[in-house]
Amino acid sequence: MHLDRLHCDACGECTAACATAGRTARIRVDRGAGGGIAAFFCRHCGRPLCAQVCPTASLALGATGTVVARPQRCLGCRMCLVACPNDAVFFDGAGKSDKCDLCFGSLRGTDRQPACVAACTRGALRLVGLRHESAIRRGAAAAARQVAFRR
Amino acid sequence: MQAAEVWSRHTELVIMWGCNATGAGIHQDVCYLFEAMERGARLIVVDPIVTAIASKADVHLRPRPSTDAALALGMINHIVSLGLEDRDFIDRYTYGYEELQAEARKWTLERTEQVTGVPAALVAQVAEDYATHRSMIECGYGHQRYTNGHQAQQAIAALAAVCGHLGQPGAHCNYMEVGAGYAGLLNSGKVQNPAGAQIKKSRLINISLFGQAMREAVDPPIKGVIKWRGTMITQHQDARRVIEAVKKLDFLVSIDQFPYDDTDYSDLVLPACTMYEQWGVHPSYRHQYLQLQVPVVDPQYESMPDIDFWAELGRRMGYGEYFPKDYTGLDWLKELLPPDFPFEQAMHPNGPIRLPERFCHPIPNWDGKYNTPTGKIELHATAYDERAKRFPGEWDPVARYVPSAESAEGDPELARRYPLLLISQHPGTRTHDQFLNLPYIKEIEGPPKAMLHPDDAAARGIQEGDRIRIYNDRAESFVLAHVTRKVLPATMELDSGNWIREGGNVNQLIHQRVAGPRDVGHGVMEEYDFQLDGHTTPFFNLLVEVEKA
Amino acid sequence: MSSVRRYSPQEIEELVAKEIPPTGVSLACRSLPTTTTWNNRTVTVDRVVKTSCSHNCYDTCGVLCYVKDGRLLKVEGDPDHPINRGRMCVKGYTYPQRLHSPDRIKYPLLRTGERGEGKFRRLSWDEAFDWLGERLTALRERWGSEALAEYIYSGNREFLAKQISGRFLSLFGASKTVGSF
Amino acid sequence: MSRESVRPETMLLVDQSRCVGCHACETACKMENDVPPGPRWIEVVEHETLDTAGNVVLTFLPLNCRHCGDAPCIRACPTLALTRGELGLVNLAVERCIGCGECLFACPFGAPQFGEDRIMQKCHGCLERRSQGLPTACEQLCPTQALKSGTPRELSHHARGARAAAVASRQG
Amino acid sequence: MTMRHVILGAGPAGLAALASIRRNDAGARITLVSGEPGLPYSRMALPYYVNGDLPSRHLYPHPALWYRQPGVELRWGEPGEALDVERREVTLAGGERLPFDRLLVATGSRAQLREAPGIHLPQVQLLWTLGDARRLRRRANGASEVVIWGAGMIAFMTAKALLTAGRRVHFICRAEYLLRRSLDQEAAFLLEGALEQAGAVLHRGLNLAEIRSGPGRRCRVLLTDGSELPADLVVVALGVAPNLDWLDDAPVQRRQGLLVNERLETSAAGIFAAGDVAEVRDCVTGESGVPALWSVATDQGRVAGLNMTGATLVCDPALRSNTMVFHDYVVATLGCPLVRENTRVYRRLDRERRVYRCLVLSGGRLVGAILAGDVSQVGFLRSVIRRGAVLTDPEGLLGTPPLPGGVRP
Repeated sequence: MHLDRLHCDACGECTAACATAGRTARIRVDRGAGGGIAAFFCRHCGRPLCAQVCPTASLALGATGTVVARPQRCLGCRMCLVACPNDAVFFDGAGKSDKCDLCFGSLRGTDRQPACVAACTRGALRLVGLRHESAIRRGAAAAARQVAFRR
Repeated sequence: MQAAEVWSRHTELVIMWGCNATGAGIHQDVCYLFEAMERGARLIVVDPIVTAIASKADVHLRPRPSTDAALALGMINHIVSLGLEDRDFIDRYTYGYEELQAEARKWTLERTEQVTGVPAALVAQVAEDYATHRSMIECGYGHQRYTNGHQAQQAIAALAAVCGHLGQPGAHCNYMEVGAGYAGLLNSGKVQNPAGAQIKKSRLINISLFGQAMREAVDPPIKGVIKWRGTMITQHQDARRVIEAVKKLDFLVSIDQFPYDDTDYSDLVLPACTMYEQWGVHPSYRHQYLQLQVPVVDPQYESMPDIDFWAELGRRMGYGEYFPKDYTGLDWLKELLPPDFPFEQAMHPNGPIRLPERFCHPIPNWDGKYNTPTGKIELHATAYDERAKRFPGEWDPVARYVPSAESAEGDPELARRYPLLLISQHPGTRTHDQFLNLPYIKEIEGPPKAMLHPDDAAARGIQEGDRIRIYNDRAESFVLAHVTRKVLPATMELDSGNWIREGGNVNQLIHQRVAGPRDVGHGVMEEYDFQLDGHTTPFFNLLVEVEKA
Repeated sequence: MSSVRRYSPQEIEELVAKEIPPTGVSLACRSLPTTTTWNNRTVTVDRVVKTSCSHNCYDTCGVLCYVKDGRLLKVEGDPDHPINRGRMCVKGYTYPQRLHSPDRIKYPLLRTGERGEGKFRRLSWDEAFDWLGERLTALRERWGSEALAEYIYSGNREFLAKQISGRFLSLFGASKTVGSF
Repeated sequence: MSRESVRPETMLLVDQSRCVGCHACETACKMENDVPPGPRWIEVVEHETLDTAGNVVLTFLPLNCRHCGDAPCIRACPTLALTRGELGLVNLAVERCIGCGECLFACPFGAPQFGEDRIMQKCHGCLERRSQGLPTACEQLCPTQALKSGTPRELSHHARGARAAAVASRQG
Repeated sequence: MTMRHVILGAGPAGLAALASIRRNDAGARITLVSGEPGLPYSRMALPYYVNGDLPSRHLYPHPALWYRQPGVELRWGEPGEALDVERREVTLAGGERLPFDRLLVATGSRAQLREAPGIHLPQVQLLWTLGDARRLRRRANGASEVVIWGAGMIAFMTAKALLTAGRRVHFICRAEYLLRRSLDQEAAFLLEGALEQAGAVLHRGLNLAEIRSGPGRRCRVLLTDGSELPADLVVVALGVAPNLDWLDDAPVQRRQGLLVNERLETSAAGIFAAGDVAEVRDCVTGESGVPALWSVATDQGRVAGLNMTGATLVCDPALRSNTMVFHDYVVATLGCPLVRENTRVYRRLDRERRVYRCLVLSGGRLVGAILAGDVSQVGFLRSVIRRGAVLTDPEGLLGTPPLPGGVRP
């Protein structure tokens, strides 16, 4: 998941969309006093610090590359919250870890976007595959350097 | 071939005709060419498709496919009309110039533009520049891949002759002159027919029509094939009928490195070595340097070097005396190469060496000698007179533009059903079907794609990336569409070499026919004249239709 | 009249003598390296072998093969080769991956399924030669030696092995494949 | 951490007039560094465009990590896995990387690559080769000599030299 | 030749090392030695098992199958007894001698048991091992009065385990307030409020004098001020110390813990240390000490494992961070907030919402933080400390949710 900070104005639509299904919101984007944008959502890291530090292995990297929480194993000790550089772990009413799973359950197999991406008014929030993203950026970099040159 | 080190230092203008140098042979042409261009030489590329090398050219002529002969004749006519031809070179070194002039006179600039699609002003400017500068022509095979391929090449050579750009440093017409391998360096005859063995003359099979020969050869029919160092089904034309013929064989033996189409249909598949696992000698057909091949690593897994396979087979079939058991690759090389050949100079850790001029001179024809019946440049090819009588119109001693058999002009009725002409370029990342299965190459190329002009795509409702079906009477291929202006309208491009089992094979669509004279029957011949009897196969002589799959 | 000056034969001979290296003598002027870099580390290799590439593009590059522990570690162009001057192409550099590919045909295979099904069983080289020997003798008796044909082209365009197969086929009396693509 | 603006000691100059998009640098780099299929430390991007006369022209640009002087990726990395190494090259400490992708979103050239293990990998600038004075793998093995590595001083000297020679020969 | 690795201790550090050795060197032979019998469990989860929040099967981070990897041998219930550095051998309690090429000492801490009259009474116990937890769980359901001797992290965890409805828990707290080594006065006051609401009673500035077995199955705890507390159960929670006494005669440099270099290698080559036994440099103060923290242990375990397979990785200096959670009230500490010389402290206390946020800066850089009630941006602040970034607007950070743009990493 990637947030393009340039276009985002912290309107909070994504947080609202994420909280619709009766669960706690798992994404929060705030505008700091100095105008900077702080984005708290899970980057689904390749080697997640939260999973490394969780005493009961409640947080773990799933086969499909999403970091998934298993509340029944969670102690609520917040070690993951401290470890994660993006404060991307949220806690439900019962203090159990509840984090972004890219709307895993509802979207499996469909090409629909996760709720927050769909709700983003400015298209600043994009769900991207890291490998695919580098190819796109390289294409853009080459295009930007496009010079119709003659010898 | 004039050596690249020579022409790149002296030429002032290079025409790359039908040659995507970035596709094959990137190391020599492209690098020396850039050095020449950075020294001020100008580059003109003649290729219907926009290739990487065309993008570096000063002028890029994009003639309609198969109309190269018309373009060359148009240029000749323009040069002669301005009196820029080299009169005394023509008088001293050519034969039959008047007949050529008569033929060229028909090709006014307007007619040239109407047939080839290249603007008249551009043709005129290129012709004038070519005539008034020290100019090279680098020929590839692009323009030869049609049934009128031999005429196109003859017209281009005539263009060089008319301007006297032959045999001079920086001014020559380079085309495939087969190099030292066939110019006497290797005495293949002695090795293939050892002294003391009574070897009866056997019939000849032309490889361009191997599929047809397998189907139609009689007394005896072809019943056993040993296939190695080449692909019979993937790369042959009209693969479906080749497979029919293969099914009627008693046995088909394949010696290959990887499993693919051919091995699927074989009875016995033997593991082959790559070039780094065995001895070899490979003189180039473009430059004069030779580095003998020595085994670098042991044969991998249970693969056996080809020399050992054939020698062992020879011993098993009772010819032991001609295949001495203890012969190594070096011993065979000593038998194949001339006795005075400096082996240790040309072999690891030394080498490469330059071969003597008698095999391949860096500046051929520098002394004005041409090995033709008249000893001159034959604008009227006397060797073809006899054959011109047997095949009126198809074959003519003087370069002429004859529309390619399977093209809009050549077969209007077929063109109504299959309007698009499909060119199968040599991909830069593969040697036809080799390297296709390597992970690094697969990753660079992605799935097989065919290039389609935006107008043709729009007319058929095809967008970029759609899965499309390319078909004609012979077969169909499924590939992805790449909608681009790199191809001309009514022209398509699909790289050669895609395997049939992986999809996207183009050769299965091509009609099995020999370019040039028709005197090869159905592939079985008694005599074969290297210069006359059909040199290549019209791979681009192909009309297809395409639809969304 | 053409405005382009023409070199006389003597000038051309002098030009060739001046600009083209002498014939018949090794042009190698650098000693073969003993170490190379690999994965951002310097590694010593068992040997570096000078050979050439015999794929069917007309440049026949000079090649330096770096061999370590019996495996082809990497391939570079031969800097002393006047044509490719130390450089090769995208295909040449992938050779270690090709040579050591696990997908290579590892041992002789005999078809068990239908033609085109692609089902085979493993065979030893002796069994393969016996099988081929029987088929060749049977073919010669039933159809005559010209019923055998060789299909070869330029997958590996080197000339040596073709002469030896040519010797066997001419002794056997098989049909001869000629022409080119 | 103060804003870094040290010019890198070494850079890679791409001569677009010589690059013909043959991808040899990709396989050369992959062979040199045993990079599995998937991530491409250097990738040639082909672009179809029209030249001034309206003809279709292809341009090619090999893109790898540029080892920027003021690298946005160094600032973006939450676990300090990217640091300024020798010769001014941007060095990646693989064991610190958690694979979050922030560096990729910060990099305008899309240089960071992610393999099967989802941990970032990228062109390390052939530090070992350059410290021995050797050219980088892609530079040495590029068939058309389109890549040239060196310090900014060397590269501008090289580029100017080539330009001057071309102009001079055209007048000659 | 295949490397023989021996890992002493199956705590967070030991398990992390096993995983990274396996990933980096598939062919290695690894022997995992655990002092306690049975499948390795995570100690931090014990309190949640005691109060019934967590079913026992979730105590184990990895199922038994995970350990049955090729080349891995297990020795559970046999703590290490002696180390012979020259002959590179470890002798276990059962007398077995284990040769090793690389050794990781990750035996963690062990609870301290100070002598006091009556300390050996049946009602008195520790809460450190799974056995303690099972015993405590069995005995706690009948107990209505519990006394906890100690006021540190373990005492807090024990209280969390026992503070259920209808039970009073007494803290004997030598200092003025709970968790004196982690929290400052204000944060501790807020946390104590939450505890007291749930039935905790704090006895400040006192210590345990004696325990006498008292009426029936109960006992009586006498404090230094003479007062007396009836108790069904007494849990000793006086802190921990590195579990290194079995290494007393080994020629390995030690102070509080084993002295290790940046690559977590002790003074004896090939012998590494990680977790609560390793004395490392602190990220903020630079002083050498034993952080004894779960997150530090997992990171050190991972890096030590990689170094044992030949890597030469530098481990991040230990950044102390801890969290105390009681029902829904969360307190988090980062870095070294209690070091107060030449620092500027920014704090904001909101009694009604029981929110307290305190940032400690030194030379414009964040060196410590205590967040109580509202721990938003704690992860971000941790990476700000790690990075040593200059904070231009610390005031803004005290406010809840919005994060000021003032941070310039």
